[in-house]
Amino acid sequence: MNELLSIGNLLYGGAAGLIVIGLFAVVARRHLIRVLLGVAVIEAGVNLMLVAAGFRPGAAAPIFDPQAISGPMVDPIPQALVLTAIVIGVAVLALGLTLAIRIHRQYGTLDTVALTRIVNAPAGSPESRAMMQRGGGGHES
Amino acid sequence: MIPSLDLLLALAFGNLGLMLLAGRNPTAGLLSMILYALQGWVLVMLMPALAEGAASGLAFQVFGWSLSWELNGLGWFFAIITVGAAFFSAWFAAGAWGVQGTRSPWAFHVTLAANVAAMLLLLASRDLLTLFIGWELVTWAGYAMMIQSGGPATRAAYKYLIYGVAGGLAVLAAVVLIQVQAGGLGFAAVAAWMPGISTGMLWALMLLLGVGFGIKMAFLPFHRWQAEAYGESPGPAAAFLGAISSRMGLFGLLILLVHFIGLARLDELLLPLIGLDARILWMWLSALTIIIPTFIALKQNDARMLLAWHGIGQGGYMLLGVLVGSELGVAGGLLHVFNYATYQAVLFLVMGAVVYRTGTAHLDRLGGLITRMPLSYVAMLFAIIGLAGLPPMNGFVSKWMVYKALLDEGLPLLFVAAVIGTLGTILSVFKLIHNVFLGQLRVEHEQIREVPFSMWGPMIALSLIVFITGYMPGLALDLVMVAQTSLGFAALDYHLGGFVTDTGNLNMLAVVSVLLLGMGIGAGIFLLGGNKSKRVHQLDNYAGGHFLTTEVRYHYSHHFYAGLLRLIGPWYITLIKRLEGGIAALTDTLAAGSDGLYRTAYTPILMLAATVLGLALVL
Amino acid sequence: MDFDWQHMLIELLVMPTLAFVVGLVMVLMARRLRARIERRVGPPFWQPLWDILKLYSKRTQVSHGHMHEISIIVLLGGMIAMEVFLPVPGFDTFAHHGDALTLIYLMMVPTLGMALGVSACANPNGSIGIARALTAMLAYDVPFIITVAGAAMLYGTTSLPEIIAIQQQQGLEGWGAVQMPLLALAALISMQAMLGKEPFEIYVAPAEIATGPMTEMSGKFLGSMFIMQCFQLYTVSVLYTTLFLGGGENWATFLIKIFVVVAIPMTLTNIFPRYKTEAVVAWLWKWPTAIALVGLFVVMMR
Amino acid sequence: MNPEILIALPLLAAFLLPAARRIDASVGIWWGPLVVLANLVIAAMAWWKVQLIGPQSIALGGFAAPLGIELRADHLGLSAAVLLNLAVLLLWPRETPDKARVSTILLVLTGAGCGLAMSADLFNLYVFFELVAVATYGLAAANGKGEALIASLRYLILGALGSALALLGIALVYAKTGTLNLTELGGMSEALSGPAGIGALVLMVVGFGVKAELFPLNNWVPEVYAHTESRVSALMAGIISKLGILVLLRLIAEVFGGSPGLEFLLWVGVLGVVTGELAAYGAKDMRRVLAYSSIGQMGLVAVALALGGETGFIAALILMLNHLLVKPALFLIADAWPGSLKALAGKGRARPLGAVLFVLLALSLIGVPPLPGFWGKYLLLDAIFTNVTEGAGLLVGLILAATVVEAAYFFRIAARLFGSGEAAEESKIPGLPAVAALFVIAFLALSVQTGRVGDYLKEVVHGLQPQELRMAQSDFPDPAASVNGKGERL
Repeated sequence: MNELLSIGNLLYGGAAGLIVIGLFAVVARRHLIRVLLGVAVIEAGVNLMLVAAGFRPGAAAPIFDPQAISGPMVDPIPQALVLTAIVIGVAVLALGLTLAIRIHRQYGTLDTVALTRIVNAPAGSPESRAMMQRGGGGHES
Repeated sequence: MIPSLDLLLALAFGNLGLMLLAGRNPTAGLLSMILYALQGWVLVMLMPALAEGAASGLAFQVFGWSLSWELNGLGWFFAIITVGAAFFSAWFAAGAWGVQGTRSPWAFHVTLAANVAAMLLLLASRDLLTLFIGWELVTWAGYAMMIQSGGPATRAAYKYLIYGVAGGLAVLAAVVLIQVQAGGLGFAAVAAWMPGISTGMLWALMLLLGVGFGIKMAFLPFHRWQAEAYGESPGPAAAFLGAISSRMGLFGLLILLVHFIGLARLDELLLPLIGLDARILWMWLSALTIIIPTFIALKQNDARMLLAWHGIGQGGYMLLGVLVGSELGVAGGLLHVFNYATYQAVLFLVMGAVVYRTGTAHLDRLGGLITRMPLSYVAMLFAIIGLAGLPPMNGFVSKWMVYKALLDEGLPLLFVAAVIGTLGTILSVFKLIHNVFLGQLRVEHEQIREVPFSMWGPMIALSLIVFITGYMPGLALDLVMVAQTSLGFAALDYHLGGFVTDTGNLNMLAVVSVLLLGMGIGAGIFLLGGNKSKRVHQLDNYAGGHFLTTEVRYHYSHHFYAGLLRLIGPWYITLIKRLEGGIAALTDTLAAGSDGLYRTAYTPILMLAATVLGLALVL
Repeated sequence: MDFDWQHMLIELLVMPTLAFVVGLVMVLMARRLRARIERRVGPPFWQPLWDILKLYSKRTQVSHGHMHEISIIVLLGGMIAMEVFLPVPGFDTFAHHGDALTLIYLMMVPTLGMALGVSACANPNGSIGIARALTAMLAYDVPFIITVAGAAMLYGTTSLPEIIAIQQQQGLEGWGAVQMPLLALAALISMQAMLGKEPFEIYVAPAEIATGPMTEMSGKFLGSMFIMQCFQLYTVSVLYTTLFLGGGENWATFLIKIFVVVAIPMTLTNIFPRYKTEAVVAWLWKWPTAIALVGLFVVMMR
Repeated sequence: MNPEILIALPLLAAFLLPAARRIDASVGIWWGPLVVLANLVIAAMAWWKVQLIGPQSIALGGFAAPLGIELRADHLGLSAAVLLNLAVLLLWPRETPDKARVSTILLVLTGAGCGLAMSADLFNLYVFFELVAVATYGLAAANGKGEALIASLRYLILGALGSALALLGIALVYAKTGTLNLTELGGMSEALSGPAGIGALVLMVVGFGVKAELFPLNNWVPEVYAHTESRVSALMAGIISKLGILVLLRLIAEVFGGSPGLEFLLWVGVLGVVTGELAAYGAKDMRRVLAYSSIGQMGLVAVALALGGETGFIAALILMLNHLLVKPALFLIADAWPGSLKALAGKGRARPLGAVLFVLLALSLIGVPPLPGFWGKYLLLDAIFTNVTEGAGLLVGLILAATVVEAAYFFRIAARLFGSGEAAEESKIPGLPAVAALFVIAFLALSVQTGRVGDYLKEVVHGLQPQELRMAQSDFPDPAASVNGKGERL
């Protein structure tokens, strides 16, 4: 019982939970902001997983301090990796949200299905034109 | 300059380059004729060197494979026919036809040169890789030739292309399989490796290569592309394609069945359940290839389509003859390649001339042209007798050899099948000449003239070859023997006029002489005996009490063999046609499905599915 | 093969002449037979010849162009060549230069000649007749070819003199008709059609002036057709005799055999009505072909 | 000159650009191309140095390989770097509202791409890959059109999700082995042969496969290519997709050779070929046809990679090289014929040169000898028959059937181009953009010199992981090999 609830397993379980939640949002939601947030949640989960991979029970923080090197240290590499990954994740998320804003300005919707229809419509077809007009109206108001 | 294969290829590719640059020039046709004649000369000069193989200095090194070329007797025989067909086609296109009759003489000359060059490269291959390269070049060059006139030809060529690519890829798969298994691709190495392989492997290779080569030859059941593709090509292009192009498939099949597998091994390959061996299977497929397209030809309403369907049928005789395996049969099959090329070229050229003058090849819209285009008529008459395989033309000799070989080897049913094909041919070629040249001349055709020399010249010259090689088959058999010995068969015993065998002789010198003499006697009786005949106008004719005027369409051409077709009409099987349509429909459906797959709104769902499936698959 | 020029020249001249004469007598016999069955007297002995001479000497000779005339020449030439290549007692030099296959294909040359001539006349009735004739050819040649294949298998050769020699060596038992009765029967039926006799005579249509190949044939053109008929009767009967009745040991037996052979269809012809073209094809592809195929299998089983 | 400059220079330039732009507005126009040109020269020099002295390893920041970050300046990396710089320079986008911003994006792309090409460390690969990805999202939206924005966002979601999965895979590898250096990982293949290792491979294939246009991670491809400028489509289809493959190539060649997880890649590749070609057959406008065809081609590359061995890798490389030269040229030539395929009738007669070259390039994609695409397909089939023990027939059948479909749609287009159309344009201009001409010339050079390029590719493959492949040279088919030596393989 104790082993099952050890901190390592908790971390892994939490990571898996986050990933599943994120996947659900990504796969089942039509709203693009939610999908983007889902991606962010997955990234958080994966990062947690990475950190967990470097975890040693009872080890010290991997700070290079001559006085402190007595016991084992937590593996520092995953933490370095996670830092980078978080930065990248934020950048991607920001870019995605920027795009989402611009799309919403132009079309007035962030519904995946509607947007798919626009992007797959043949050039100059009535459908794409109609969407453009409606989107334009939304922008003015 | 010492003739060598290099010189031949240099001439062929030089011609291609020259036509690319100067194909629009009015003298281009003449120029290419000279170059084809030179190629023919080089080929003749190469003849003594063939026993060891005339190698080319051309060599490439790609990915560890060395590509080089070498001409042997079999390739040489086909090359002679190729260059000859190209020469006469170029002649036909050199004058008025090329200048006025075609959308682009440049396209014709370039594609013809490309075809010849590609075929020579194919025929000079000495390993499977060069063979495949040549094979694909021939396919694409043929495609280029077919599309030049646009319109319905494009659709036909498209169909050809699909078949051709599929066949080419089957060949490719077999080539790679052989390379991986045998470790080498040289013809000799492969032939040495073949006897050791398992039966299943042999079937697989035979199926792949057989399908690949068979498609080019329009072998049953892959026959549906050819007629349209050849028929819709412009006159001389159709003549060239019809005469030789699909024989490249025969060339491949000969290498596969005779050189690689060997007829003896074919006999040992038993089909499961039925107990037939592979050789008999191939022979019956050949026989069906003779019969079915011939009877499809019978119901065609366009002269060129009719001829093209016969072209498919005649291919069956060639393979059938070679598969008999006796000296007579092999020589007959190979001789038929030559003979067929001569008369088929004439027929397409004549129809090219007719189209040039009248603008149509539709068998219901012509008639009576004999008075306006007598030379074309004579050329066609010679050629259809050849195609029908009647004495005194050359088609009779090669067919006789095939029939005789079949009977000698104890295969009377195949013999009967082959003769039925000939009977059908007689019916349909008669329909052709009747509807085009005989009967009533139409008003709109009353003013047309015979085509100029540049067009009737090649027709008449070729039809004389049809007659002379019928009179003296020994002349053509000299060429055939080069190929026959190169294929590993013993040479046939023959003389200038034909053959003396234990079981029956043929002496065309005697047959044709007697026939000519008989006609002399007949002419004596008919022309000298009785009163002199008086020429009447075509409208001065029995009409059951009616007056005939120019408005009356008095030519019986539509639905020519009405009775026969009423009877055999239901026998035309559309199974393969439906199969073809089914495959096309299936592809369309799958294509729409795939397209839809990529248009899914929830993009990540597929990714998730793939990941889960992938993990499930491997863990 | 030695080239005995004199003998060959004689053969070349004598054989067609003989064939013509015999053919004339056969025509006479046919007409007399028919007359007897119809309780008439029938024509006098010289009537067939007189018919031809009369047609040749008509004042109006209508020609429809060069091809019309050339085709008659081709027709006669093909017939003459055919006669030369038939093996008859004493004259088989040329028969050694060809074989059964050559002869079968030579037999198609006059047909083609006639077809060309008729079509050159630009009369649809003639063309219809030719279309029917060629259809009929397709019909009767199928069983016929099977019988030839059977004979070739049985005797192991396609050389006609050889076939005769083999049959005569073995006597009556060696005759093709005895050895392969089914094939002989099938060949007899296709011979009936080959000669254009009832019930297969729709393509000749002798009873209707306005239809059939003869529509525009008059004067010496028609006369030449009559000549051709003589040759045809002779050729077919000789070929049948050669394949199935042991050929001619000498002229006496030879003549008897060929007249008997001709007499069979000439008699049968009077008791049949006429088939339509499709029916001709259907019937010939059904019964004689089936019989011939069975016969061929019997031969192959030996 | 040190290869790390290849990474540093463009990235630095990218960060300096916004500042430099303040000084003079025209900087935004010439700054980017100039830096990439300089980078190209450096890359070429570095490439030449590798030619002379062979591959070398560079430790960044002075730490030795296991701890520090390793860059590997080998044949593959530097060839890719040269080609990337060249392609970026040639295919610099023109239709953009903001030239400076695109310059920044492209500079980031170049620097990150060079880094990706030379990384010898999994995490480094990931970081550079992400940088390339971000640049690509920006590039896809660069023309500012609404559809392009949507396509870009959809691409971004897919890409971000993929990256997360790839990172998960990397985490698995690290948890299993404790290192991320490729050379070290190469020595631990038994540690990675278990389920965790295979799972990691699958996750990384999925993650990196998004960029490599692998099935079914590629539904962004048609929409992005259809709505960006043709140059951007050309750039993405031509070189950026190859960067994704490059990562997989390094992983497979150096770490995961022979792993059962490759079967996943194999079937992903086959399905990509089949669905890509079929979808292209069903597509109704030119851009989508080319995009789907790209999917098919990358599927072929994936199959070749999955088969591995020297033949497989060379097949992958030659197919990539072929596609790299052909597809951009096709996109640029097809620029003249936008919109529906039905409108193409007779258009080829107005631009005969463009149309003829279109056909020629298509022939190479189909794999017609003696064009380079043929050798790629030939080697691919060779690898299949050599390496696949069961189901080789099915595999070959599927690939060849897809090739027939490929020929069918390309020549439907060709037939339309040369067929009769109502209004052939009045001008008889050649219809060949200059840049496309350069690609075509390079393509023709490749066609003529396939033999030499093949030799070089062999060297590239040998440079990947010296220990294993140099010993196993016999994988390469030798025409002179004995008959029985290979008889039992299949």
